[in-house]
Amino acid sequence: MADWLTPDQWSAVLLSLKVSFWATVLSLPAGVAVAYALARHEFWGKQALNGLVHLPLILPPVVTGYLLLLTFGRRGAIGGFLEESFGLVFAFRWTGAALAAAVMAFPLMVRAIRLAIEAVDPKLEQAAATLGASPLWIFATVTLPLILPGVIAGAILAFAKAMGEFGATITFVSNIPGQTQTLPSAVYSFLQVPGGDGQALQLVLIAVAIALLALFLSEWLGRAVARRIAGS
Amino acid sequence: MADWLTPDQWSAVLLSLKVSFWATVLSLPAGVAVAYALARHEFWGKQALNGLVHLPLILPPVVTGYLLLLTFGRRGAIGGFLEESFGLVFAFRWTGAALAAAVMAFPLMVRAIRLAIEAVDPKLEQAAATLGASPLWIFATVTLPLILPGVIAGAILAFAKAMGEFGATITFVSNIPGQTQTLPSAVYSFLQVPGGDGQALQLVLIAVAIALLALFLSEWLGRAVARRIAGS
Amino acid sequence: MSFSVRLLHRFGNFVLDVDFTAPAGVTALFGRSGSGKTSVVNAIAGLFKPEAGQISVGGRVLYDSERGASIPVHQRRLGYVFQEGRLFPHLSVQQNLGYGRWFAPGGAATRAEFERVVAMLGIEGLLERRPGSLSGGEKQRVAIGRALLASPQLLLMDEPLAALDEERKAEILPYLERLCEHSEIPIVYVSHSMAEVARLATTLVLMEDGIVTRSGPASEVLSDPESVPALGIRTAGASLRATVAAQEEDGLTRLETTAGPLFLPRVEAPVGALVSIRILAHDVILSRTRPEGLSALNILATTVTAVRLGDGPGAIVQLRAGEDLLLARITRRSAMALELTPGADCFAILKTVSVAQQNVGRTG
Amino acid sequence: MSFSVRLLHRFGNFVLDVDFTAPAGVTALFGRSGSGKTSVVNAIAGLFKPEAGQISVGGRVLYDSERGASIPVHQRRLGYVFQEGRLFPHLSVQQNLGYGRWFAPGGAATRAEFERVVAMLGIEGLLERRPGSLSGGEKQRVAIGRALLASPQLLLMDEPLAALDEERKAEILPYLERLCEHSEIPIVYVSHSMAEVARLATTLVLMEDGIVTRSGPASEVLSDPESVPALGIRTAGASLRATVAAQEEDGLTRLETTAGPLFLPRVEAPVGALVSIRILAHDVILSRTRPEGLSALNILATTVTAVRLGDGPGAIVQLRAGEDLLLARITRRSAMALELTPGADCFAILKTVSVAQQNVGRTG
Amino acid sequence: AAQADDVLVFAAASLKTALDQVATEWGGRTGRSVTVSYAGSSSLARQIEQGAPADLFISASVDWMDYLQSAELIRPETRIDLLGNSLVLIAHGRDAGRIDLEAGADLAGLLGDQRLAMALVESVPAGIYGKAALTSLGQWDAVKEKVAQTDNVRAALALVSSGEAPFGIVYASDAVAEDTVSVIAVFAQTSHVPIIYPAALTASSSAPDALLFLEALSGPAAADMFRAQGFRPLNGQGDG
Ligand SMILES: Nc1ncnc2c1ncn2[C@@H]1O[C@H](COP(=O)(O)OP(=O)(O)OP(=O)(O)O)[C@@H](O)[C@H]1O
Ligand SMILES: Nc1ncnc2c1ncn2[C@@H]1O[C@H](COP(=O)(O)OP(=O)(O)OP(=O)(O)O)[C@@H](O)[C@H]1O
Ligand SMILES: [Mg+2]
Ligand SMILES: [Mg+2]
Repeated sequence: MADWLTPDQWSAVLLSLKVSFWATVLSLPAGVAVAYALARHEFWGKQALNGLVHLPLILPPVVTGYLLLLTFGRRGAIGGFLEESFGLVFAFRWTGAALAAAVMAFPLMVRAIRLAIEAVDPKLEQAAATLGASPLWIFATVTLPLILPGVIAGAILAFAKAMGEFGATITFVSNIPGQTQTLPSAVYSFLQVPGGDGQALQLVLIAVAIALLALFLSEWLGRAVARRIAGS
Repeated sequence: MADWLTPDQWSAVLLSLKVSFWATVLSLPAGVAVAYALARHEFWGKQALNGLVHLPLILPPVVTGYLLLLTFGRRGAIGGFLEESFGLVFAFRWTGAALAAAVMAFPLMVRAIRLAIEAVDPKLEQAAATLGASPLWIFATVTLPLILPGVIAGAILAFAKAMGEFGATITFVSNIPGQTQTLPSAVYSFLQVPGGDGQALQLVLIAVAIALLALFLSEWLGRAVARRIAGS
Repeated sequence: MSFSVRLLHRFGNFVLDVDFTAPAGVTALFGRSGSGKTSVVNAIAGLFKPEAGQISVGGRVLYDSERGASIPVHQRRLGYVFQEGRLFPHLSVQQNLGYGRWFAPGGAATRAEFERVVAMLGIEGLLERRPGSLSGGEKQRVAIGRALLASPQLLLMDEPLAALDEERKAEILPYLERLCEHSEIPIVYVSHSMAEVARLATTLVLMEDGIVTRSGPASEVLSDPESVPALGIRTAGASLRATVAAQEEDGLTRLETTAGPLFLPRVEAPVGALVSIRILAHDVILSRTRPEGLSALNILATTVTAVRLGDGPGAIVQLRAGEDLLLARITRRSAMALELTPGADCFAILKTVSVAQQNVGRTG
Repeated sequence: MSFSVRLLHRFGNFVLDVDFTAPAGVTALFGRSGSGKTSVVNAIAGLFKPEAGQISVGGRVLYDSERGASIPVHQRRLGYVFQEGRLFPHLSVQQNLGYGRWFAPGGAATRAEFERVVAMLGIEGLLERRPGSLSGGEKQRVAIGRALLASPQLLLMDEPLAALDEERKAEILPYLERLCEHSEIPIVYVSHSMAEVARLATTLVLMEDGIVTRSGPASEVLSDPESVPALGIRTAGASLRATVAAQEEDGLTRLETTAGPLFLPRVEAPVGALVSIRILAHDVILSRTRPEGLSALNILATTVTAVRLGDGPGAIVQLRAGEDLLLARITRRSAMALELTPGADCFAILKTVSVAQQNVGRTG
Repeated sequence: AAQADDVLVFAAASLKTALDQVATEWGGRTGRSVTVSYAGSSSLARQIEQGAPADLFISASVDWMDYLQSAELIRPETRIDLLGNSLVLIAHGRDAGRIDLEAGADLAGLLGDQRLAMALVESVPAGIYGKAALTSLGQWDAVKEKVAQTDNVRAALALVSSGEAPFGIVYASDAVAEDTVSVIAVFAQTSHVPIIYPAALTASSSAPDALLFLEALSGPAAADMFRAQGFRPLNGQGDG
């Protein structure tokens, strides 16, 4: 592989994988929590939360990236706080790319998980409660296993989206080869110069291959889980 | 409203609404069909179809737009055929913007609907079959009503995505005011020049307001349908 | 319309190996929990395709694994009352009831039929409701109505009355019975209640562990002392055929059997009608001499034809009562004391009230 | 531990208005389909919060609408057998059975208990399976096991045996009975089977259309001729208390009642044990003179205490048999012919085999 | 809104403010109307390649115009170098002082561990010019590890104006209207290949007014408007 990719391209591939992986994994708990809250609870500000979650889907990516820059940049309210308190820096780091990817993918993840939660029969959760399980336990032992196919679907959707995310990422953390240059950024670069199509195509194919692999894996996993539940 | 928006901005808002509406409405039947096929059938090429559906999510939007340009453009294989046979032109028309939006939103729509279909108990469909309903009737009278909340969720997700779609659209049909300049394209134009931020912000707020309105409408609709099903 | 089922299928380590034929009428499947009854019904419905087998109803082949023939479920014209309801949650009770009607070619249930079924099931007040908020028994009643109103060519009922109270059962059973009489359609009926089975069944199929242990005309299987263990001693009994002779003033009905007159609480049938009366073995008392001054009004002269001593303290005595057979379940001690051996004459004492309404069925 | 339930709630045009108290033991809810039984059980479980009401068990207030108090469901320490299974589809049978164990503070069921319950329910072969492929009755048995093994402080059983065959019921009932005897925990039991109710219940609550029409000690309610219409005539009957006197060689058990000896098929209880025997009204034959030479072994000398003539051809006669009461259901015609009026002496004839195993329960 | 015989201009997005003014003015004067589609030069060039109905193409990069020309998609005889631009080094804040790059000011040192915001240095014109300029000044090797590249100049400007990056390299035209940044150095025109916005009629152009508008673009009125936005009108020297 390394033969027909330049080191920069190669590192873009690896970085994209890293960014997408962490973006997915770290946002998954939040995604499940938000989906659960939206599916099963009524609370003050619910619709506001719902709107906020969907915002990255609605806004042009550039705008999302810009808003991220304003809030999570070094001078941003949250970014500054995080840097001072935890030494956590997003600006111009791969962590920022992961944050941008996670934010962009979040609505997709939440939607998928939420639909799965809404499909769980509350009667089963009630049955667990009568047997002594507290709400948290019920979630862990009944709801979560039952929504697993939905969670997997949501996670893979998010991963795929993260692999393709470009606008918000480059706006927020720019394109620093080896640090924040993800696959789509590299593709974009190639497309900007006449004759770069070939190399762009190469990278696109790699991105597609990776995402499809993840997709098929998730299909397979989802079906395995569903079969386990169906009980044959 | 017309007061504080220039005619071009105003027409971008209307165009975006039109494009998103038709993109959603026209792709919905296909979305339901594909979701049903993926959820309930095993067929040759299923995984290929699944991959194809997800492609727009995985690819950087610019690449999707470019691919659309290559296939549905006037010189493209399909575009040329459609123009000759049906006089249907996508390139540089609002129809093309709708196509781009539909393609980009399709994976989200299909995922949502598919999850809903997978949550329908096949035993109910069996019951309908024993009562004499053919597969098509079963779908229309049992499956479809039961997945309606999922279909609504999928449609609105697609609509929101269509309202925010930018990369593929501008690459495929350019950014011609009054014809293909959607809200996000207009936002992009303003962001490219000094001093355009204010106007961009204005447009972004309009986009957000419209998408949130649709979102809340769908929440409300989805809940009304779910309540009807729960039977209280 | 006759009926034949042959199937072989393996689920894990459970093997379903079933073969029976039945004439027109009600075929009852009887067997313990997990013996494969629902699987047989599902195979008939087409919801489960056995590895090997053939199913035909009235000459119409529904399924034939060898010829690869399988009529699609929706073309089998069924009314299936599932063991677990399966009402459509998004439709009102009324719409659930009417669902099959859309697809019934020509012979859709009429308005009057609809109202009769609804009244019989006592679900008039539920029509606008959705299944979600119905009680267990209400759901089951709606499911019965839905199947009945689909104008089926084949009725499959998997424990349709299990969740219902005795009174409700007593209201629904006569309806089912009339249905069995008047309609030509075959009915497959699964139940754990021998009373229901004995009352409705033309043919009885006993199942155990996936295998048919006995099948044949219900009256034969039921009055055979050898099938008592399979049926359960509490439910053993035989049927007497009788003609309605008179409706008496105090609410009793006088019937004539070939062994003599019989008084039962009001039998809703016109004078002259033929009925079949199921008499449980444990409801029969035997005496070598004709007893006097008992509250029991029915005393039939009979002859012992067979005695089967069980493992426990009981014995089953088969008696000839006129042209029919009766079963009596008594203690071994009494059998000894009364010297009941084949050929012995004795009197069978039946309490009038022992024959429940649900054990009287019309025939012919 | 005593038990009190008071609740008022409106569902559409159905009003649930229930008020009863019960001492320790089994409280049976009996009533027609849709009378509100499941709703009461759900309220006790905390799955449904009535608009107004108070529920307390052994002094512990589970719910009080006035004080706004409601113990969360998972802290009520329940074992609830739902009317519709509700097994966890993603867990194996074994894991379903063990689910409550994770949460039982301290007193989790032991390995031996687990095995005993599994054997009693006949589900040893199913432990590795998932609920999806179980038969209806198998599901219900697993659900019973799951509730029993949760070490509950309060057991709620909503028609637990409805989908089971008679033999399986006969295996499970004695277990439930022992449970009722040995445990201090209150049990709320919903059933359409009077045999089950009569055998298990300490307290009987009769419901109709959301309202409690009668409640009180089971023996009292059951032997009251006035409650016969509510119970259904087929299920009316009373209980005799008896002491096991001897286990005889031919498999019969001799019992002593205050009205004389009684022979029953083997009662599994040691000599000297106190048992209660439910005798169905329609299983009793009356005679003014002591009959001779009958296959029926049990003849008790009794005195008529009350006669209730129904609307139909039947009559219910209440009899004093020693210190207990008996009910007999005979025809009005016989009641006239035998001149049965309060104070009259007569003999009650019971068939030994008429008393099913399930109608013999141990007491004290 | 656009009509079928309107002049449809495909123009690099950075021209929007000035070009909109020119088009409005020309339209008002002549009663004809011009519609402009703004996007990245690469997108526009590819669209023209795929048969876009554009009459006039104004590119931000000579390369894409050359590309179309070699594919015979523009009319070479109408090609002109419409505008020039200059490249500036900007710093965050209103009144940052000036530095002299020619005299060897150490940009890398000024950056410390912070970033220099530029457009993509291999592919976006502003980035390519910037890299060339820094290379010719001998500073590229020192700063190249510190460059944060964006997909367009405006994003680089945003990084500086928000303070995420202390310095950035953008076009003079971009720095004009932004008051949160200040120009601290102007790169000599000789330090990079000339920054040129070429314009030409497309081969498929059918609108009769297109040529008139192209002429107007190089007229004096337009020149003033372009100049006001920081561009350098080049008086239309075609390079054939
Ligand atoms: N939301 C509702 N609207 C109207 N009626 C309701 C609603 N929920 C429950 N009911 C009615 O309340 C009554 C009591 O229901 P419940 O489930 O308690 O009955 P049940 O005694 O358990 O009956 P079964 O023996 O059939 O299970 C039923 O008639 C039911 O239709
Ligand atoms: N996939 C499977 N693997 C193993 N055993 C299975 C499978 N599916 C069904 N069975 C077994 O087949 C047997 C027959 O099931 P069926 O539902 O036909 O029983 P049934 O006679 O209807 O019982 P019930 O009276 O309890 O409803 C059961 O023991 C069940 O456990
Ligand atoms: Mg079954
Ligand atoms: Mg109930």
